[in-house]
Amino acid sequence: MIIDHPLLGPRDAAEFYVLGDASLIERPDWQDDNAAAAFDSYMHLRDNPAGEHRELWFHEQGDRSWLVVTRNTLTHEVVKVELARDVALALGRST
Amino acid sequence: MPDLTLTAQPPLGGFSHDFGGAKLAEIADHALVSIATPNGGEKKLAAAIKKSYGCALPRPGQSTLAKDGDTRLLGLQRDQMFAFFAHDGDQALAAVANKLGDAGYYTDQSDSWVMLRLSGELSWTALERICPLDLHPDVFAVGDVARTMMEHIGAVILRDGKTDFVLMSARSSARSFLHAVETSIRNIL
Amino acid sequence: MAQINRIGEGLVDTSRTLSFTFNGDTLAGHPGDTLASALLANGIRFVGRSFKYHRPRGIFTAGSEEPNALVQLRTGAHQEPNTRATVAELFDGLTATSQNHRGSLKFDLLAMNDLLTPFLGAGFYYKTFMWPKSFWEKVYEPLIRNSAGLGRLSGEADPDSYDKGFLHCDVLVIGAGPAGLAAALTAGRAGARVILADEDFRFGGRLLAETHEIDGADGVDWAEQAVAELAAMDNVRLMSRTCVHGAFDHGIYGALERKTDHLPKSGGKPRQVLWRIYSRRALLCAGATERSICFGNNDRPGVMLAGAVRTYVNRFGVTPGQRVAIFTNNDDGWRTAHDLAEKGVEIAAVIDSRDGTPPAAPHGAMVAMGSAVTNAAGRHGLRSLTLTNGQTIQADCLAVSGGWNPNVHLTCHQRGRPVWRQDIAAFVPGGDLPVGMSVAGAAKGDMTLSAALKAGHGAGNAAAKDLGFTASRKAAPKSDDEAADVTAFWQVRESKTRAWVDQQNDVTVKDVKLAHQDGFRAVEHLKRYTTLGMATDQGKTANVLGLAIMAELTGRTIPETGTTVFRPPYSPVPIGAFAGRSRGKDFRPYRLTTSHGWAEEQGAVFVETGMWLRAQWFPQPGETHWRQSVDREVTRTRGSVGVCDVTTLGKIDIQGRDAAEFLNKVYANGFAKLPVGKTRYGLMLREDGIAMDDGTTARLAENHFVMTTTTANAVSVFRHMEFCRQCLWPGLDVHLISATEQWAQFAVAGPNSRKLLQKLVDAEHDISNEAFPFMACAELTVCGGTPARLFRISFSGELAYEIAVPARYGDAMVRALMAAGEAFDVVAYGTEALGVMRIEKGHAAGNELTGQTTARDLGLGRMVSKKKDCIGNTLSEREGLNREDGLTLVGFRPVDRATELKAGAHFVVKGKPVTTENDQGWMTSVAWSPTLGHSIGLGFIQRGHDRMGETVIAADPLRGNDIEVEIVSPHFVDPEGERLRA
Amino acid sequence: MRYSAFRILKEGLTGNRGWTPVWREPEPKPAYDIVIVGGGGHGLSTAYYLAKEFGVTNVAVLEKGWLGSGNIGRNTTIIRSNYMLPGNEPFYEFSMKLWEGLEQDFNYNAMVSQRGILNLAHSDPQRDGYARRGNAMRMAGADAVLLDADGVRKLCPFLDFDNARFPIRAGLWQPRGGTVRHDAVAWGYARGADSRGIDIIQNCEVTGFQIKDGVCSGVETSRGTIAAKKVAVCVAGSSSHVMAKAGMRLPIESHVLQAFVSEGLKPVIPGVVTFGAGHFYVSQSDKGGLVFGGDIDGYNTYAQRGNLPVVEDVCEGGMALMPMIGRARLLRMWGGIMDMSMDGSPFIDKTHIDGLYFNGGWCYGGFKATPASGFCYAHLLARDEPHPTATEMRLDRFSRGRPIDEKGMGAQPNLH
Repeated sequence: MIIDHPLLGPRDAAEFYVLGDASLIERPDWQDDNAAAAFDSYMHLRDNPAGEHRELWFHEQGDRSWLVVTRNTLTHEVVKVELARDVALALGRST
Repeated sequence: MPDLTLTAQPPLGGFSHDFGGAKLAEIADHALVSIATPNGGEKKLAAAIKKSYGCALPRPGQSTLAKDGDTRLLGLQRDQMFAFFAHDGDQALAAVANKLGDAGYYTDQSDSWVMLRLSGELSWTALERICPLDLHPDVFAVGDVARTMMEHIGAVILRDGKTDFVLMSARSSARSFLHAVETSIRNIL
Repeated sequence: MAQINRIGEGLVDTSRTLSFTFNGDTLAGHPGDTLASALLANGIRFVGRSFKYHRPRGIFTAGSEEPNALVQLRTGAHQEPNTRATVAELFDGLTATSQNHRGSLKFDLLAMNDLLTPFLGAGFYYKTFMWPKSFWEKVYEPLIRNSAGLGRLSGEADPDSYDKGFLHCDVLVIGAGPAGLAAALTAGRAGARVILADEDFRFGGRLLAETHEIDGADGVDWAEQAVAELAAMDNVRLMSRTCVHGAFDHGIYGALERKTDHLPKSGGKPRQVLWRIYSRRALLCAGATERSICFGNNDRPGVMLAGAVRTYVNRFGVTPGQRVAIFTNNDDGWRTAHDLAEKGVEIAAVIDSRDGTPPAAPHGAMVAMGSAVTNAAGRHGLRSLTLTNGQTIQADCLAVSGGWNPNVHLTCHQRGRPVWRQDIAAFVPGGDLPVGMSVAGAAKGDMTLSAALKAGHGAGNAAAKDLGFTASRKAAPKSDDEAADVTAFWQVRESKTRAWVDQQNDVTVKDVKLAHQDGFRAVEHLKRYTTLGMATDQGKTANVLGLAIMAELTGRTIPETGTTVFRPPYSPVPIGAFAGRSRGKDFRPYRLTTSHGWAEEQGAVFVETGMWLRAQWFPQPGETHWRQSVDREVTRTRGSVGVCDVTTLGKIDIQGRDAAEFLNKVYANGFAKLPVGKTRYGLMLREDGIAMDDGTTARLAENHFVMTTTTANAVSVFRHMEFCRQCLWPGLDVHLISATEQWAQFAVAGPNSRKLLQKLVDAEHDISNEAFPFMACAELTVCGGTPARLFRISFSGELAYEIAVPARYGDAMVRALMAAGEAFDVVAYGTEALGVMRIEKGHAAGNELTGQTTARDLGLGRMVSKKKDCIGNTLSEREGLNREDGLTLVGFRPVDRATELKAGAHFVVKGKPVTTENDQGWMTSVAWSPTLGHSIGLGFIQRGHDRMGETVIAADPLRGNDIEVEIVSPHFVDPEGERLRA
Repeated sequence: MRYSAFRILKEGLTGNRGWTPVWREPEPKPAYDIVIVGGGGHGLSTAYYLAKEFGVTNVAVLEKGWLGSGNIGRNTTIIRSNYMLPGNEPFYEFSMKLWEGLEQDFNYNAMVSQRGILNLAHSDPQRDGYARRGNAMRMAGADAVLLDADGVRKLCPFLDFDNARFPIRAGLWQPRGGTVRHDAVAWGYARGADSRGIDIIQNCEVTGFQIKDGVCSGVETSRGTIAAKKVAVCVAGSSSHVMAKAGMRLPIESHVLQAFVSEGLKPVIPGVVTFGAGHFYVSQSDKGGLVFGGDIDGYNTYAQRGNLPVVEDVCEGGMALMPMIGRARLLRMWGGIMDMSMDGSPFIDKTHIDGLYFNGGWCYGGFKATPASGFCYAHLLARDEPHPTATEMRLDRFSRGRPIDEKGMGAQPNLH
């Protein structure tokens, strides 16, 4: 597979490490009343869609950036590639 | 008490060999210092670099050559670059820090890498065997730099001349990396 | 033996003669021959045995689809099983032997299987061999396995080398027949970067086998000119002997280039190269494969595909027989008759299953329309044929054509399905091609030469245009439209005897019927039940026949019946080629510490630790057992001072305004308030609350930390911290870079470690206990100005330091340490002694940090701060991870001190049976403690902390010794930690 | 029809005219006591044991494609019970015992071949880990032998002992491990279930569940609605996809595991061998092909195909371990969709929806579990309580903090 890196252009997927669902960016607040349940589903439950899937790829043998790759799990077509840091900031994550 | 002054040793003891059409030689006289951009400090760092090196911040995948014609800034990450310059001794980090002050965060990487220069017309055919990147002269231009993997070894490749490549990999795997590049050359001769 | 069937030049160089052997007989051929053409030239038709019935088999095709003519090529360690004689290039000294017979090829003991046919039908083995139960492994299976397989591996390591590589192009053209050449020409002329690959050793495809004309010239000459023009373009790469075998995601293709297989010796160069070709567009011009017709004994040596017969006659100047008959259901078959007659070969008859007026027949040839062959006679080679009207015809070769199947394989490698075209009675590529791929020529169903040329020409231009190149105006090459009418005809019903569908696997029409009878009617069931299409040719000549016959049986149409899934590789690829250089010591790179050379000089024994090689111990003269060395290293370290290279520990340089806050989040214990100049032990959890890694982190400056990780987790910890930095807390100003390789780091441990270091650390730096207490750290200089970092940390439990210098000084530093240590009888110690001392001290390491244990299990529960947010904090509170009867890490010692503990033993309460129900934990690490003079161990056991002094059984059924052990504190040595503060 | 050597003889002599279909092709009835979703190995064995062990025969197995078209038809046929954790090992040993009597039990030769499985260790910690595992196996009644390097050499002299990057230090040998003809398992169970009156309905895709007030009363299918007192899902790689129709999210990701077979070769490899310093395991089929595989590709996918990096990684492991296979040709590569769970262990459990049951999360270990999975699922369906060997295989084990994590990789499916 080829991941079209937003900064570096097309790179072989073999340079990357795949973590899984991009929802892992949305780490719950440890002080929520239902933090335990929130962390449980955050850590353990997945949509695992047959179709478009947003997932986290780490360019380990490259620029060490975490990417959010939107990829079709039926065809492997890569629809979109974003820098995870930008996605996280857009989600309001900061410190 | 014997004299305990420590003498430096390059990872490959200064390896050099001309295979005919491709020359491979260890680079032992260069330093490498990483420069990280503090969050929100890009402008300040860019200014400092313009001032002291007379060149721009490199974009990831590219490098910029300082006006001294020696120091090359390699754009390896969005918020991190490597300064690659001729240097002898242990003061590489200071050499950069003195120029740029508190505009960036610096880490000496000179000893982290083994550096090889591969030059000659056959460089491309040899690299075909280990480098996954498209190195076609029109695609990977002089000054382009990339981090990738060759024969299971993390590597940095820089094209700094018409038929010149600088190959770097972790110092600890220097021997294996040399073996991989050498084999690639021998296999195509 | 003379080349009795060599009737002309063809495209072989008859001016030079090559000598080769088959089953020991020395034979002659010429450059340009394949092994098959040379065998035929020498009049050899019988070359092998089939898989199941051991039927005599000959040469059936002239390409990689060959099901029958498989041989063992070369000898000794170079022996190569199942090589298709039809693609093996002849070289001087080639040796080949036939396969799959017990006794000689002619007198094969297992040929008797053929007589048992009625009982060995499809899937017979599923219905028997069940009684008595024990007989399967002991009797039946050995019998079956004895007759399993075809060729034989040498059993020796493959002596040849292989290589891999990466290629990039705009347009990959797969197949260099008329369509492929035309496509490459247009794409190349337009300026695109083109790769043209063909599995044959000569470009031209069918043009080499036919007598076509293109643009008024001989087809072969046209191909030569095209190749010459392409070779002159520097944007075109020509790759013959290269089979593109797989279409993978995003335009990546797998290809195998045969570099030295056509030479007597590889000359030290890689035998083959596995290429990954990155293409923006791919044009599949793979042509078509002819198929047979099912009639009685259609597997006899001498029965051959009609197109293959033409190949041998036209390209190789060899006639497969002296008196040849043709059996066809299409016009193409007739070309064979004409080409043979042209070359003066006697045509026994042309039998056409179609009714109506025959096409023009060669002079004097008998013609039978609306007829068919019911049986072929001649056990070791065809002698005669019987027709539906009972007529018998003498012939030593029968050319069969059941029509052509486009080579759609690569179009289906991403689960695309081909579609049926009734007019050519064949499957053609469906709509769902791999992204970037298009198909031209016979592979697409363009069954005439002119159509193929036009399609290739157009496809090349289209691909180039598509990529922004300007197509050249040059017109497409022209040729006449030859006749190519075909009427589907699968089997001769009048045949009384067995008719083969899959020749290699011996699947007959009867077997297909039996599968239908047993209910295995889905095409996948048919394949799996009868093994149709599972031979080395993947059913290239068989599958369509089989499913067509199943369609007839079920009354479904062929498209309704469908095909099985086409999978890579198109042609089999040696496992060695996929492995490339990664074998033996080159399987993975070595990582060596800077003291490696020095350690070699000391005669150290090394051990693999991940990718690293580390000194395990340093044997001294007179030491005969590793334990002696390790005991000495431990005793002298604890007694005076020892030095150990700990460079392999991961080191991460952490800088930024928020570095402290960041560490506070990734570590379970607090780091915000760590003072500059101090080091702290840190425990890292996974988000699920399980212990992930531990190490020490030093604060060199307000915004500058250096973290150490375990050797094993250096990479994953770095990745994890980048995840935290970029994805979880992108607002923090913190920057990471690995410094593992930058510093050569040595542990200096033992009561005299300070004294030793004081000899090396430059005078201006005070490292006295007061100035530089336990857990202190500093950047200083050693040996007269060399920059260094000193950490006062201890893994051994002794007064100890870790000193780091830039890696270039690593070798010098270890020598300096040993020299400066002479006065104290310093000892170099390896990972074994390191391990012994950490067990004596009760430190957890790899065997304890299994990814299954919590901080609580490790006895570090108190370190997990509940006052802050940190990775793993919340989920570590889950009930199951905080059970009353949870595991805790404690020490163990044998009640009988003389006995030796074993890691991996499980703990059971005394008197209880050794079963899963009574399993209370296990021994993680053991060591012989020279300090205590007996074996000690660490382990996890339920409620360990409350059971100090209790005696339990360390059960080890695996090694058959259950021993009594006492639960004790894990800190065997200096539990109060006085030494390390001294 | 009873199969036997005699039967083959008789049919052979009478032109093989007497054979009848191995299973019927029935039309779905409007209602069943139990509807099993998924006609793969686990679904068919569940049906078989429901009928044979628990006397429940008013059962339908719904398969969207052809019978056995799932992972039962595309795995590497290995059986073993060399697990470590108490939540797993008794279950897999139970499965092994069922394998051992299976063929006589369902009168179909699935070629259960106990030629042994050898896991190689290349370091002391790895050997210690195998010792811990081997003892756990023995404590659960399984067989296990810890071999030193010489013991391994005696068993497999063809391995690379002298030039290895990661020398072989030890091996964990389970003599009762081995291989089984995978397709035949599906066919045997189907035949056994069918002959006991269970309807196996092919080309029948479940498109939805009938759920009202937290109770499931049937399924909607491509061939109409079918009512059922209990609906039992076991669809492996499609688990998330199917259970989503019931509004459930699972601790599962779907990944592709590739497998490979070489051209037929005369026998060279005795049993099953697995490399401990890379991703490679291999056995040799009774037809002579080397059947081998390695690690999953690592990215979520429902496409039954993989990519080159893993093909190369597997072959590199193969050459590192047994350099004699260099000239053996890889004939065919394929991929199956694995229901990779968060701890690498499976689920056999009720859901929070009454009447809806779930069996999945088998990762790439589903084949060896086929008999026990079916038996335990049948037990749960018939008795509404878990089988004693499957008490830990619950859906809520993560929230309770009781994962069954053999590898210690944590909640990241592609690491298991």
